[in-house]
Amino acid sequence: MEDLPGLIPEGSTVVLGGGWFANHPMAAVRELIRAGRDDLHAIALLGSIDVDLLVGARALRHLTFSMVTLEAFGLATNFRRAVQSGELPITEISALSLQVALEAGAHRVPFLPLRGPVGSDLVAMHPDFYGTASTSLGDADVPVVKAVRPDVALLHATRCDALGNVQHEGTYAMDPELARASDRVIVTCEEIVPTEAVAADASLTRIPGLLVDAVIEAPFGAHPCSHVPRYAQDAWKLLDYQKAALAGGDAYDALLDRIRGEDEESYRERMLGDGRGRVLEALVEAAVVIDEEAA
Amino acid sequence: MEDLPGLIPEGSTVVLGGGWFANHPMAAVRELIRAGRDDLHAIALLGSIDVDLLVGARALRHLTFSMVTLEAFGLATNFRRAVQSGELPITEISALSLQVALEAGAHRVPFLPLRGPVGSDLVAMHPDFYGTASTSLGDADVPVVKAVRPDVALLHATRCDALGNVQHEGTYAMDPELARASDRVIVTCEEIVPTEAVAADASLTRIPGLLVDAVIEAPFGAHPCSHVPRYAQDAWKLLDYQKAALAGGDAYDALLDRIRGEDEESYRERMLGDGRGRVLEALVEAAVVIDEEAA
Amino acid sequence: MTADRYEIHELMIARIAEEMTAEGEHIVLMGSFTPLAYAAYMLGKLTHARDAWLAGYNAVGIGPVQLSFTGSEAAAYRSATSTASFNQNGWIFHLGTRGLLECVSSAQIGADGAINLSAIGDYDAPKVRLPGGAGAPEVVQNYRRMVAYFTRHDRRTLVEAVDFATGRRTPIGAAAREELGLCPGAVLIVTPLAVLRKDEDEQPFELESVHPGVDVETVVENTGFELAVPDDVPVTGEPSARQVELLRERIDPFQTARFDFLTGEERLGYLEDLLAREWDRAEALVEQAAAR
Amino acid sequence: MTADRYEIHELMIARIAEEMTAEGEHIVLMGSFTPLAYAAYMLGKLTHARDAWLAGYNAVGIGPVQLSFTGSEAAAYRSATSTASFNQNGWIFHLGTRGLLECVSSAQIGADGAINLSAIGDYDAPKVRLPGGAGAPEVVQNYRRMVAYFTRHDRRTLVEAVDFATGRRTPIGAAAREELGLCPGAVLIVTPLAVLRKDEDEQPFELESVHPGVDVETVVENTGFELAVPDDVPVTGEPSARQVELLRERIDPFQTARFDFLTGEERLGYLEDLLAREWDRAEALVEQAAAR
Repeated sequence: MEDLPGLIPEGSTVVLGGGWFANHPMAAVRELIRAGRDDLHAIALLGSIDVDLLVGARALRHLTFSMVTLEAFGLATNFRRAVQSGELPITEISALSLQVALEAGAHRVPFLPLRGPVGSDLVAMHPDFYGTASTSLGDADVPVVKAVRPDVALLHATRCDALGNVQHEGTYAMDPELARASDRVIVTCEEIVPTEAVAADASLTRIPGLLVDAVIEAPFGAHPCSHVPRYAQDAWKLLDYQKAALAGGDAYDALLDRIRGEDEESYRERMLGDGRGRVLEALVEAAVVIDEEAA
Repeated sequence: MEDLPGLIPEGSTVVLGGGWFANHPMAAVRELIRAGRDDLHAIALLGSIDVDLLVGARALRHLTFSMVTLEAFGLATNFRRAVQSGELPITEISALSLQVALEAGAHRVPFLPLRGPVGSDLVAMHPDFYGTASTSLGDADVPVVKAVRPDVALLHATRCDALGNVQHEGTYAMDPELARASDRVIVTCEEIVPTEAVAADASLTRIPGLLVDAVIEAPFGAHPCSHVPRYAQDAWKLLDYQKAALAGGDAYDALLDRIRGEDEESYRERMLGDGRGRVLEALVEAAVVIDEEAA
Repeated sequence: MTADRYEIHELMIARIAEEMTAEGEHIVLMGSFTPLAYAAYMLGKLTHARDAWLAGYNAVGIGPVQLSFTGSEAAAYRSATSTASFNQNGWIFHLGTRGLLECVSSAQIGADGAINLSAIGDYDAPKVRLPGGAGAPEVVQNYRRMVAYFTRHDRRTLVEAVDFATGRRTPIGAAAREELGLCPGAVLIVTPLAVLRKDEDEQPFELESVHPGVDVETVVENTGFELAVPDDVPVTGEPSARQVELLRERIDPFQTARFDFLTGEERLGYLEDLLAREWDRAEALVEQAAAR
Repeated sequence: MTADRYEIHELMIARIAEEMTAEGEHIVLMGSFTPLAYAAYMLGKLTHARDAWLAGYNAVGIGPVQLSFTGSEAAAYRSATSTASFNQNGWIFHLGTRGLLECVSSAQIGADGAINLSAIGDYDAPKVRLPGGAGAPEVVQNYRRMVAYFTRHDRRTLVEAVDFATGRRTPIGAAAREELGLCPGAVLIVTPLAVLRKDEDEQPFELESVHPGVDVETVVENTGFELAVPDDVPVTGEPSARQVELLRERIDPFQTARFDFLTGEERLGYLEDLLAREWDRAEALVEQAAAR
């Protein structure tokens, strides 16, 4: 785990897996903060605490995103402050267009057409990203987006094997496309298993190993985000986070200092000791699908 | 099953699922022949006996394809004769380009760029399909292919539920993309199961039910092609087929008459009775993965 | 049978749920956090739109899930009949022609139906930097129905022109949309006071209905853009007793959909309360397991 | 240790297998029926390229599979570590930059490396309508290595110009390819007589090696295009005893790779024989199961 930051060259553009409060690569994010990084260009499709923490720790020199929010907990405090102050340069791109741009990168084509967000002010704002195409087939003015190829994809998964095969049981967002688009793919996972265990349910493999450069075991590696069906989001620790971010100053510095002063194992003890981890697992079990017949 | 041809409007463009000798929708093909169809434009990505039988029964008015072959059994006899005689108008498109064109149809975009077959004579032959694009982003002369949107996709699967969810355990070729590209999607399957059985392994669902218009139970519905892991290709019946096709005339007419004179249940009895079906199933089990350690 | 008592968010949910239909080839997706909209989707699925297709996260063909901060995601996967990556869902549903109903909740909406999820004030030096629109810019354009809902109806929210158009459905007129191969469908605004709708690009929003006890004047006064008011303004239908019961007992027992109606100060306390109940439920399960 | 006895197809397989490397980000796919090539892929995977990635059908990351008409597909899925649709594999492997080695077996190959899988004679009124190229037109262009193999080496197969270029790798020169973002790599021809290679667009194919016992003159005489012959032509390496043993006992016990060397008349009989052995193996399993 401590070797992870060394796999990400200085100044890299790093795309983060997961979405909303689901399955962001939080152990990797913490490790980047521990390494004191301040040089990264992050790409976040649907960012939350992953982005806010990187911004709060001043790890980013640029952010490309479609949304950053702490949802019920409020606006993403550090993100908001840093953009309002002009400290963090941003590129805001609508989510579907960003997805398609990353897919273009994955396909090794320079652009892809899509039924784009023609009414959005973002289009005119980014003429180097949102374009139009005409073809010898008679098409004119078809909306297209420019390919995006990140240097590094940082993802979290349920299990990997030594060959780099990556399985997610729950939310995988667009992690497969991020792996295809990026030059280097680093995956943390709840557990590393023998290849036979992967082959036993090959349809759960979201990313084939030949696209993956490093796999690192990181139990509860998405915490405080969710990794369904293993554990739910830790809404209580998210609330603590937001309170510290809103307080800012010493309170937030103390939060960062605690992360910097421990490793992932100590982090898990601090956050999930005393049976808290088991309750997060039980929350998955407690979730209710409404019986349509009975309702 | 007998209602299947009625779901395919006169003159439809019908794309066939599966590839090589794997998982073509053969029961559906036979049913079209029984209905005496002679009006179809077939699209075959990697065709074999599915196409040769439709051509032999004069069911097609046009064929778009990247390959039609009986592989070890030889050239596809009826296909070859019908093209050589000029009886069957064809459009030959390289496989990856045809795949991408169908994906463009699925994405509801007019074209897609790809690293195309620039050295192929097929490109100059079909300027209305293989084109080039330029964009406001600075791209010029990027190879693109025109979207293809078939009227009907005809697919075979392992199991479906009443909601139209489609699961394949083995070869699914590009059936998911065919379903997305086509206006109407008709799926035959080895068995229809309750929705709970589908939900129990949702990662095997290759096509979500909202894309599917009809599901029809057809055990051994890919025969004589394979439906792994249920049954292997019936190479013996494929050989019989090729002998009849090579003989032509009365021998091939007799083959067609037998198909026309029976329903699928009788077909299964004739082809798979006396335990032959069990041997085809055993062939899957008999397949050998070479032990790398021992070798 | 109309409910004897209901809260305003329940009326809004019931009105939005009317837009849920069971059109076979269309789907409704749970995307960014909009609990009131989720409640409407589930209500439709449990009542008049039983055949509707729902999706959330990477789970497709999900059942109606009980809303909770920590459980909705798990319930989605448990009930899913298939899964797909965001990109696949993006192409087929969001960017294709199969999206049925998209609800957005933005900071502002303009007379032209544009929504602002990006910034209050100057985009480059914003007074408030908002979260961004996620997929809303493409989705409001491509879905069959767009509903913008707001937990307050005032001239700061319903404005003549938004500070920044994160997304804008254009064109809005059905004929113009169909000519471009886009699904037809109006822009609907649902607020605690009324329902507004815009069917044509060149026509202003029209007052479709006012909620019980709200007078037309109040709506006009609190709307920052021109509003066409018919001679006879209908009253928005009230939720039925059954709808309210489903919402309170089945769909949203933790009352997540009330959340957006609270002020910033109230929110964290309400959230702590609500989360305490979710925690207790999970802890009880752990204790049960330990007891076995 | 060189094998005492081997058949010519075994030498060809061993030579093609040399092109198999274990480059981490590259993959070899089993596509249209080319059993000799499949045997080479498996031989590489079992010897010097143990880390190589293989795929077949929708199965990715497969183990080395025993070749048979009725079993290869099942073995591919049984050993797969993931699955993907043809389109996904198309984008990532075939049209991307991750394809390692593509073997084609066409009716003709030209002096420029073009292959004909479409028609002998006039395309619109062909003397022989061939199967078509499947994905070869894109694949010979985008893969790192292209090998065309033939079971006969004559002037009807190796021709000055093909009747129709179903596919053509262009450009061929490494520098020109890299400038276009294409993987560099020569065009290789492997026949029962020799190995030819073309590294530059403006240079003819060069005789890389002749097989043991074949003289250079025979190769030149039977080649329908100009061939550059170095002063000293090496002899193709012979397969080792271990390679031949692996091929005969593990990889291809049914001898499917010999198949293409038979004349049309011999084929169906050979096939019947071979299939009888596959049937017996399966029937024995059914009987065993019945006996249990």
